[in-house]
Amino acid sequence: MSEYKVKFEVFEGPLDLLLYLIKKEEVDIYEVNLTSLATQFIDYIELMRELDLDIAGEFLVMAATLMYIKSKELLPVDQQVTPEGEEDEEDPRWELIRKLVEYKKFKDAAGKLQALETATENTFARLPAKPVFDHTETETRQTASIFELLNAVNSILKRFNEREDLRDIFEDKWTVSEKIETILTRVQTSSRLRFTELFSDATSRTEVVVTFLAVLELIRLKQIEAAQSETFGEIEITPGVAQTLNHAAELAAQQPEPVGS
Amino acid sequence: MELKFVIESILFSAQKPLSPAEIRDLLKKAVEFEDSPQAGEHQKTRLEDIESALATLRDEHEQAGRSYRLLNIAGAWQFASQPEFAPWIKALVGQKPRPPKLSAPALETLAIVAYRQPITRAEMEQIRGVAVDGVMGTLVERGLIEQSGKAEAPGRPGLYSTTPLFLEYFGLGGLDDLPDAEELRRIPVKKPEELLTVDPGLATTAPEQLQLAPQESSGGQGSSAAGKVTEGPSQN
Amino acid sequence: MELKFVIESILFSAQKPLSPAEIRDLLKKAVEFEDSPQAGEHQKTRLEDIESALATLRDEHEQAGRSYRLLNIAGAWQFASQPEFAPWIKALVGQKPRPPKLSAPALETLAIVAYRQPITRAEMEQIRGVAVDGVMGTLVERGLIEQSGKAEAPGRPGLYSTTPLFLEYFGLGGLDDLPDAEELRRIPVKKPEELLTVDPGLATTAPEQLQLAPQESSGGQGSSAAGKVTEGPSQN
Repeated sequence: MSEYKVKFEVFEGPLDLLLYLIKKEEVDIYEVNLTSLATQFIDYIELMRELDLDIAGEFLVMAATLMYIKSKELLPVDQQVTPEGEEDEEDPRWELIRKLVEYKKFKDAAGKLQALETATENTFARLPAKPVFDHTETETRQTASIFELLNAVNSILKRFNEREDLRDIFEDKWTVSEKIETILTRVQTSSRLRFTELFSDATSRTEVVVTFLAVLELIRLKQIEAAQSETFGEIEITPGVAQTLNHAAELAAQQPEPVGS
Repeated sequence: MELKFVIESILFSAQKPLSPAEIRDLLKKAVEFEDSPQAGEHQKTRLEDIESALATLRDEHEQAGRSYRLLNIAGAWQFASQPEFAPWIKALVGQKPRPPKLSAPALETLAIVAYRQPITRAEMEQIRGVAVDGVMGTLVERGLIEQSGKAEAPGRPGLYSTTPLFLEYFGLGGLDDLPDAEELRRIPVKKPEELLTVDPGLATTAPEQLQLAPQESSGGQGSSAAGKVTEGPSQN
Repeated sequence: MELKFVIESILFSAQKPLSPAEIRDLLKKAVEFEDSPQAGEHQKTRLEDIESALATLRDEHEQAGRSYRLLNIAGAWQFASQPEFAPWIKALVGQKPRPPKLSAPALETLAIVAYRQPITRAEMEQIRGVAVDGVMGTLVERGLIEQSGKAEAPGRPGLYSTTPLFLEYFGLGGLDDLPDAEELRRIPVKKPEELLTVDPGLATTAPEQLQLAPQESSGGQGSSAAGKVTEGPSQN
């Protein structure tokens, strides 16, 4: 008894039951024999009633419709009359088939949704561990810090001794501004330059220091960038953001502050 | 750095699904976090370029046929594993808490709303051929559908539509991703020509059934009607 | 399900790097989570097969050339994004490069303090060639330098030194770990009064060159570095 109940509950409604019957016949909805379908449908209703199951009103409406269709079809063709004003689109057979076709499409769609439901349940969004950045590592590796620059300058300075330096002060002809210009030209033409190359033709400590200050100034202005691929590796000088964005001209046009203290 | 790879790297590391607009904001913001020429490269990317890069990425990962995909779920993008690897990922992260699965009537009703929205309750019942009150309650309660307006009809019945949660629940990017969306939205059920001439010969096969009188819809509303329907004309 | 894809799916969803042994345990455990024939498929995989699948996966992802790789770090395997996408991933996780990165002038001033501490403001300005008020404020505020005493000089100006936080910030064990500390400490510094005598011409020469050093409006401290830059003999 409860077994039957379970079985009948499988049918969502009369259309569902009809689809089930059609499927059992293994025919296309459009080619179904409505008379035989009506008979089977009514048999089911009867069985449900005998089993004392609650029969939803919709089943009974459908049974009535089917019996009407059946009675019409039982008449020979020449006796089938189309009642006045009842055109093709109101043909109950067609109306039923149209409903069945439409319902079947949604039933199929529901099946696809069910497949999606299962797939989604088994789909796991990647939840990566929160990325962590080793601060000192990225900073020293990607952009050379002031310490690395100083370190580099310091080794260049070692080439010049103190005495030489004393002499140079008085004959020094280099200014930071000039060096800025020189470095910019070199960076623009070679696009990638080793830091030490900037000092390769320096003739005095002073020139090294002036060049270094020019480098610092250019870095600050984002005209160039100093980067080091590995700690204590060679520092490379490349055009900076401002250069890339072609802001050089704009910057050059700005009014300089008065010089001196 | 090619845009699509930048976007891919963002989604690869993201802790939650990201919309194209959120991706655009990240592309804009990157320079604040690293002062390098590369970081500024995609600062001014347009939304449609992000969307087309996302579509390219989705297709590439689809074609790569690996154990994961890039998915668009309700307009937000994320990497996710393919369903067939669920047993191992469950072993790794545990079962994911999920509401009970939807019943067949609920799925059917939901399908009708999904493809025909906005739709009234009466229209749903017409398609399903049964009342939908119970399942409607469930669907609204679970946040899968909601009333989205009122129909311009007598009594101004409520119109129902699916919610963003509906897309999420089924792993869909948008309503266009519904299976056979085009076909189902406007079902043009064509009436075949032969229909009217089906099986006239049947007129003689089952004479005993002739007693079954034509029934109008008035016949079936009473719960006691079942027996009468099979045996004779309606008593109403 | 091919073993390598199963392993891939596990690593793709894992929140931490996994060793081949941990992967083997997960392969064993999957059946407990889903009672399907597939789930048991790799239940008895040998460690060396896992290792060779991992190597295959690593090579495949290397060749795919996407924005991430499968990496073996100290015997544990994980997916990780390629370093060049760091700016965007930093923007994603909202990781400001520690409090905003120190500006070049701040770093410059900090370097001077680091190598020459304790040092007065006047001495710093003399080395840098520009006023340091702004950056000094920043450095003190960020706790990287602090006043450590007063100089035995007219007006008893404050002497500044680096703090323990400074060492931490740069990952240094102590001041002796500063690169070439010895050498740089000996770079001669001229006394401020010398400024007036050394190369005074520089202060006024080459106005056209100043156009190339337009730094002040963009954040300098109010006087140009250009004029005062020459090196002088140490007066110490």
